[in-house]
Amino acid sequence: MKRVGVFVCHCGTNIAAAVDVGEVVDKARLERGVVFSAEYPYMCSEAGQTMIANAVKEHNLTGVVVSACSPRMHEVTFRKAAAKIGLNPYMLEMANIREQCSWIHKDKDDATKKAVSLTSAAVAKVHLNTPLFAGESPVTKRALVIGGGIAGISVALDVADAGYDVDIVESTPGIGGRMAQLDKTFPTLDCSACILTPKMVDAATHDNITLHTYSEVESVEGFVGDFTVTIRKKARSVDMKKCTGCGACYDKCPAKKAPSEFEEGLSNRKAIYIPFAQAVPNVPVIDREQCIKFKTGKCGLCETVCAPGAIDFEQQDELVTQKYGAVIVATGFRPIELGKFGEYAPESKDVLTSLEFERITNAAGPTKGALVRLSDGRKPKSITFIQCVGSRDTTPRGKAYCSKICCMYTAKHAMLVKDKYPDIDVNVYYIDVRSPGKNFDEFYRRAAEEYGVNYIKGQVGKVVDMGDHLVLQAADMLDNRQITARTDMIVLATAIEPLKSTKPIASMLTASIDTNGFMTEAHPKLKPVESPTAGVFLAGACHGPKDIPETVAQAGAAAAKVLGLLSKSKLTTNPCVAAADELACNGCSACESVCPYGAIGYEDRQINDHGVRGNQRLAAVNTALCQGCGACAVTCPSGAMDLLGFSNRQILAEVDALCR
Amino acid sequence: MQEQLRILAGKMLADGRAARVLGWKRTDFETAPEPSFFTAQDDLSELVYNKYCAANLSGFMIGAGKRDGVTVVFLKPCDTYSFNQLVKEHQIDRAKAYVVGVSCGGNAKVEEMEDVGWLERCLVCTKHDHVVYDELVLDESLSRPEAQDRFGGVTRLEGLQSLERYEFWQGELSTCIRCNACRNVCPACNCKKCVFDSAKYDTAAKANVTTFEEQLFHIIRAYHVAGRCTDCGECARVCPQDIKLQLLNRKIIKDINELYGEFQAGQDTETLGPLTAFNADTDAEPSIVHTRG
Amino acid sequence: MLGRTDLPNRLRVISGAKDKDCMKCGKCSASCPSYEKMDIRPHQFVSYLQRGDVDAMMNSTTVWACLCCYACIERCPRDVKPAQIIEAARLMLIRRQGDTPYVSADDIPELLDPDTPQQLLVSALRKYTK
Amino acid sequence: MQITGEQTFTPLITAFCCNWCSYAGADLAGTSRLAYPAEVRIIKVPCSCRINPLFVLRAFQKGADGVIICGCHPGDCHYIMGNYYARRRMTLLFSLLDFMGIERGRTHLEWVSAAEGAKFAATMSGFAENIHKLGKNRRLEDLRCKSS
Amino acid sequence: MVVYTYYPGCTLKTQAARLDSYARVSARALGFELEEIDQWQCCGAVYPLGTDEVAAKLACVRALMAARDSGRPLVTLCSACHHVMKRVNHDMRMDKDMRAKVNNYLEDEGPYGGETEVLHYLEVLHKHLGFAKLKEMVVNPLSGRKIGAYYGCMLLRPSAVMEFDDPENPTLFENFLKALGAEQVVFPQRNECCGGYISLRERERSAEMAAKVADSAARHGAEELITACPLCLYNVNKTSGGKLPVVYFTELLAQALGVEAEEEEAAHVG
Repeated sequence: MKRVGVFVCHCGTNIAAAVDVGEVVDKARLERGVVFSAEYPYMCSEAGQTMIANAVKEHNLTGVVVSACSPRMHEVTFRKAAAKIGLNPYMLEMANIREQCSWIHKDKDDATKKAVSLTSAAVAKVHLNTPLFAGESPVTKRALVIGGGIAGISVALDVADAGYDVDIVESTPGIGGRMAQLDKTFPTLDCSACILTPKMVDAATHDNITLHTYSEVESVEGFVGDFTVTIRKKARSVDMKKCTGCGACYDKCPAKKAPSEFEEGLSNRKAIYIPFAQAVPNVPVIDREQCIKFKTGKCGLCETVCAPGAIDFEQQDELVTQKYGAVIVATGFRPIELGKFGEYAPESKDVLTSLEFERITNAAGPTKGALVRLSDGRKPKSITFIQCVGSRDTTPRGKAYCSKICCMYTAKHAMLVKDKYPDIDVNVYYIDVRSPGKNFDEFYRRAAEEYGVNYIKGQVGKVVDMGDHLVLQAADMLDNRQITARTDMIVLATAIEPLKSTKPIASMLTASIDTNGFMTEAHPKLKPVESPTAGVFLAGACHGPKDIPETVAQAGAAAAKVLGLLSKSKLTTNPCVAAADELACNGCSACESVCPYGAIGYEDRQINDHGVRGNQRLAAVNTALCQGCGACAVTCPSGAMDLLGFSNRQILAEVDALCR
Repeated sequence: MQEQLRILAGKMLADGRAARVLGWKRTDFETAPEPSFFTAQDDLSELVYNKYCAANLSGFMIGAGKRDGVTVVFLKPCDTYSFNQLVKEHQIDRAKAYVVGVSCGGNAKVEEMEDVGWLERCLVCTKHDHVVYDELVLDESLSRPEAQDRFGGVTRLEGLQSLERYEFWQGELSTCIRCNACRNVCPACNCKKCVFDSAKYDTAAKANVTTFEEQLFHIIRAYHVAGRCTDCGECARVCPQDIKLQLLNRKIIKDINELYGEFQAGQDTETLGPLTAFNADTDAEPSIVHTRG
Repeated sequence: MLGRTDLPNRLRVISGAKDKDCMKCGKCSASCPSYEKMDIRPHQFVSYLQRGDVDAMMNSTTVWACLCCYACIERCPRDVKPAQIIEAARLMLIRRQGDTPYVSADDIPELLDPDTPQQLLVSALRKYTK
Repeated sequence: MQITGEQTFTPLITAFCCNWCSYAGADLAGTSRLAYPAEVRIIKVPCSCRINPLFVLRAFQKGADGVIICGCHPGDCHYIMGNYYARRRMTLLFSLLDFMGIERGRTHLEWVSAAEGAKFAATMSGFAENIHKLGKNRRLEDLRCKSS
Repeated sequence: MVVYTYYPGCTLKTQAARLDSYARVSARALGFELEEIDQWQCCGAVYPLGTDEVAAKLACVRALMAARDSGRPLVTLCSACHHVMKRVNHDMRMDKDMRAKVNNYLEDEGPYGGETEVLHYLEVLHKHLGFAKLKEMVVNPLSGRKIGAYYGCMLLRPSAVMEFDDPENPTLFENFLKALGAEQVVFPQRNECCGGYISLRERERSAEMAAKVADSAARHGAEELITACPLCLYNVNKTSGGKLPVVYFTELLAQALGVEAEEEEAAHVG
C-alpha cells in the first residue's frame, strides 16, 4: 500500500472561487492510502513546492497527487520538484481541477463534487504507478545524407560546418542533382550552374564530408543516435585515387550510343562518361551495359589511353558499413512518364517535357543552347506551354497534387524565350497560375506584361504532330471559344513524383511514405522536417514538390534538427513506453503490425513460466523507438502488451474512481 | 474416404515422414468422434471420417508444432482458414504440418447423441475450397446442403428495435453458464493467458453474477477475435446452452465487409487484418452506427 | 412528383457524374468535337449543374449536339464525366416531353438511303426519342 | 422549484481524451470559460488508439450513462495513425453494442483539435443532453457496482 | 476447332450481312468458329448512360447470359455492339446497384454478375490467335497498300472500361494491318468522332466531321481506310465519295486470307 499525499491548489481564486478546496482536502483524506492532504494558494510557487517536499519527507510519502491546473501546464514542474527530493517523478499525478473544473462549472457544489472525483481518480491511479526511468542511448556523431542534390548538399554543408562528419550517398556518378540540369532559376533568372557549382566543390573538398557517389544504401539497422548503415559502392571501373580527370578515356571511347541521363535522353553519351562537364567528382564511370569491352571482351581503348592506369575492368562493388546518429533523406524527384498521356503526343520530337526544354535552352545542352525543333532543326516561330500535365489529375494516370514548381518555371521559360527571340510567339495554356512565393507573382506578371507572353485559361485537349508543325485543340474558357492553333514546339509542364528509390529507402528506415510516394513528415505543422521515425529527417522534394529556395530552407531546418541531435552526448528516452509481459505474450505479431514506428520486433527467448522453461516467440519493444501511443496495447488480445504510465490497470482504476 | 485417409496416414507413419497424425477418433458413440493424435499404425483403425467429424482440428496444431517431427492433419475446407489464420499469427509452425485437405459434405447437428439435421454453419457455408494443403483427398460425390444467406440471422436482428435486440440477447446470454467451452474450442482464442483469467483486470470470474458479466464476456470475446475469426462456427457448435454465438462474430464480419471491404480471415497468410489496418481516406466514422438503418 | 429544387439532384443521380470534383480546367471543352454547336459548352454544363440551373441545361442545344464520343470523359483529369451530365439532361427532357422533339417517326423514311446502316437508325431513335 | 425524483437524474459521463489534441481542446474550453455539464469526467490517454474496448465497457459497468471518446482529427494524429486505428476499433465496438441492444446514443466519438475549445464544450453539452434524454443506463449495468 | 459465342448485331445481319460473312469465313480459315447466339435482340446501338436506364440493358444482359451459359467468351464484331456489350457487362460486374436492379427484372432467368468475357473480333485475333500467327496464314499479302486504321470512338473510350487499347495512341489496328502485309498509315484523327448518329438529321455536320478524318488520313499518306464500325464506314464513305475508299476490316481480312463470302450465307440474309 502506498502512502499518498494530496495537495490541493487554490490558484489564487481561480480554483478557490468555484471549488470548496477545504472539502476536497477533507474528502481526499478519506481515500484509500492517503496519509496526508493539504491546500495552498499557489502550489506551483517555490513555497508550495517546498510544502510538498517537506510533506514527502515528514510523512514518508510514496505517491503524490497535486490537484491544480492542467498537467499540460505544470506536470513537468511538479515532477521535477519530486525528483529533487528523491521521489521518482512518475510517482506524481495531477488532477486537473482548474481548466477542466473550476473555470467551467459555475455551481460550487457541482464543481466541488467534480474536483473531489477527479482527485480520487488521480489517487487511484497513483496507487498503481511504478517508478519509471528514462533510458539512455548513445549518439554517434556522424550524419548520413541520402541524395546529393541541392537539398543533400545544403544539409551536408550545414552539418559539416558545425564540425560533424557527414557522408553523402548519391546513386548517380556525380552530385548536383536536378539543379545541375537547370539553365536559369526563378524568380531571379540567375544561372543555376553558377550558384550550384561552388556548393558542389565545397561539399567535395570539405574536410568533414565524404562523398559516396555511384552508391546506394543497402541496409539500415538501429535507431535514433545509433544507426548502422551499409552502403553499396557500385563498381565504377575507374580507380578514383588514380584518375586525374583528364578525359582522354571518354574522348576516345567508341561506344557512343547510350542515351545521356543528364540530357534527359536528348543526346547520347559514351560508355565511359562523366554526367556533365562540371561533374563532381570529376571521375568517369563505365556503363557496363554499353561498354564494348564488357559486352564482347574486345576494345579496352580507354585502358590504353589512360596514362595513370586508373581503368579497372575487374573492379567489384564494395560494401561500406558505418554508424550514424542521424539520417537525412534527400532523394528528390523526377518527372512522371507521359506514356499514358497520348493526347499530348509526347512521342513527338517537338513535344518536350519542361526538363527537356531546360536542356534545350542550356548553352551546354544538346543543341548548344540553340532553340530549335529537334525533328528538323528549324527555329520555332511559335512555342506553346501546357500546364498541369498529370498534376491535379485524380485519375489513375495522374497525380492528385499540384506539382508546385511548374507555374513559375513556365513563366521563366516563356520569359527566356521572349528575351532571346522576341519574334517567337509564346502561348501558355493554364488552369490556374499559382505564384504565392516571394516575388513570384511579380515574376509571372512580368512574363505577361513586359514580355508579351499570352496566357490562355484552358487545358489543351489534344495535340497532333503534323510533321512540319504541331496543331493543338483547346478551349479559351474566359473567351468561351474553342481554339485550333498551329505551333512549332510544345512544352509540357510534367507532374513530378518522388524517385522510385524513395520507397525502399523509407522502408529500410521504417519511415513512412504517403499515398503519392512522398516521405511523410512527423507533424504537418510542428515537425515538418522530421520523419515520424526518430533520427530520420527530410529535405527537398522527396517530401513533396518544392522549389529551390524552399528546398534549401528545409535543408537548413533539417540541419538544425540534426545538429540538435548530434550535439547531445546521449539521448534520454520516453519512459512511458510499451512493454510486453512475456508470460502472456503469444507472439502473434498483431502489435507489430500496428506500430507506427517499427518499434516492436520479435525474438525467440527462453521463458520460465512457473518453472516450465521453453523457447517462445515473444514481442520485444525497442524503447528507443517507441513513442508511447498505446496502439499495440489495445490490439493485443491477451493484454500482454501494456503501456507504462498508462497501463490498463491504471486507466481502469481511474474509470472506477470517476464512476463512483 | 475414411479408408483413403487411413492408408495415407499409415504410409506417412510407416515411412517416418510423420511423427503423428491428427484426426478424429471413434468413440462409443457414432455421433461423437473426438480429435485425437495417432502415433501407431495399429491405432489407425480407430480413425474415422464422416459427417460427425465436426471438430476443427486447426487449433490442436498449435501444440503439435511444439513437438518434434511432422504432424499430419486432416482439415475440411473451412478448417483450412483457421489453419492459415494461425500460421499468419505465428501460432502454427507450417513446416511441421502436413495438411491433408478432405472433402466435406457438411456436418451433422447432434443433440443428445441423435442426428438432427445440419449444423447451422454448414447451412451458410461459403468456404468450399481448401486455402492451404499439402495434399487433397477429395470425394466428389459429397454434396453440401443447400446454401442459405450467411448473414440472414444478423440482418434479421438488425431489423429489430434496440430494445427487442436487447431482450433477444438477454434471453440468449442469460443462459450462459460460463463453462468456457466456446473459448476453449475457438482456434482464435489461443492466448496463453486469457484476460478473463487474469487478475490484472478485475475481470476474472468463474461464474456470472450479473447480466453485465455475460455481456462483457461475450462482447470482449467477440471483439478479441474480430478480424481474426474465420467464422468456423465451433463456438456455437459446442455451446451446451445453444447460444447463438455465431451472430456476434458474424455481426462484426458483416460490418467489416460493409465498411472496409470484403475480408475473410485465413484467406491467406499475409494480408493485414482489418483491425490492424486502416484506410485514411475512405474509412467510415463511428457515427455511421448512429446514422444508418 | 419532383419539385423544381429536386431537379439538380435528380440529374446528379441519373448522370452518375461528379460535378463537385470539377476544377474548371476546360479540357472537356477543349476536346469536344461539337463545341461550336453547343450554346452551353461542356465545362459550363458542369457549372450549370453546380448552380442547379437544370432548365437551362434541358433547353440548350448542347443536349442535341453531344455525340457521346466520350472524349471529355476520357480526358477529364478529375473524372467528372461531362457527357453523362449532358446525357442526363437530355434524358430528363425527352422523358418530360414524352415525344420526339427533334425527329419524328414520320420523317424517317425520307432520311434513309439504301446504304443506311441499321445502327444509324437505332442509335438516332435512341437519342432523339423516349 | 420542487424537482421530482425523475428529473433529478444527472447522467454520469466518461470522456476519454487524447493528450495532444482533445485534452488540450478541453483545456482551451476551460481557459475560454466555455461551460459544459459537470457530469463529464475526463480521462487522459496518450492517443485515442490507447482506448481499449474494455475501458468503455468498464465505465458502463461502473455506472456511466454515456462514454465519449475524443481524438485528433484524421490526419493530425501525434502518432501519425493512432486515430485511424481508433476509428475502426470504435466503429466496430459501437456497432456491436448497438447490435446487442445498447442504445446507440450512449457511445460517441468526436475529433477535437487543440484549437477547438468551443467544439469541445459544444460536443460535451450536446452529448450530455442526449444522455439526459436517454435516461439512466439500465441495459448495461452491474448491480453490484451500484453505490447506495 | 476453337468455338466462340458470337453476337453479330443488327447492321451486320441486315444491310451489311456481307461483312458478317467475311468474318465467319475468315474465322474458319484461321481455325476458329463463331457460333451465333439463338434469338439475340438488338443491343440498342447506344450505351444507356443514365444510371436509371435499366430496361435498356436487358437485351445485352440476356446475350451475355447466353454466352456465360455456353461457357465461352462472347465475340462481337460491330464497334457499337462491342461498346454496349462490354459496358453493360462491366456494369453487371462492378456496379452493385445496377446489378441488383437488372437482376430484379430478370427474375427466373437471372441472376447475372458479369461473368462473361466480352471480346472484339480484333481482340480474338490479337490475344488468342496472335498477329504473328495471322501473318503466317495470310495468302494474299496486301503489299503496297497504304491503309489508315480508323478507330473512331466506340472501341477505345472510355478506356477504363473498354480496355481495348491506349485511347490516344492505339496500335492494335495498325498491327493488324501490318500482319496483313499492308503499309499502315498513322493519322491523328483516327480516334476522333465521325459524327455518329447525327448523320441522320444533320448530314452536313457529320460530313464535315467525316471529312476531317478522311483529310487527315489522306494528308498522312493513306490511300484507303479501314474501320470496325458500320456507322463510321457509312459516314466516311458518304463524305469522301469514294476518293478515299473505306473498307470494313473483315473484308480486308478475307481478301488477305484469300477467302470469299459464302454465297448461301449472304443469300440467307439477303
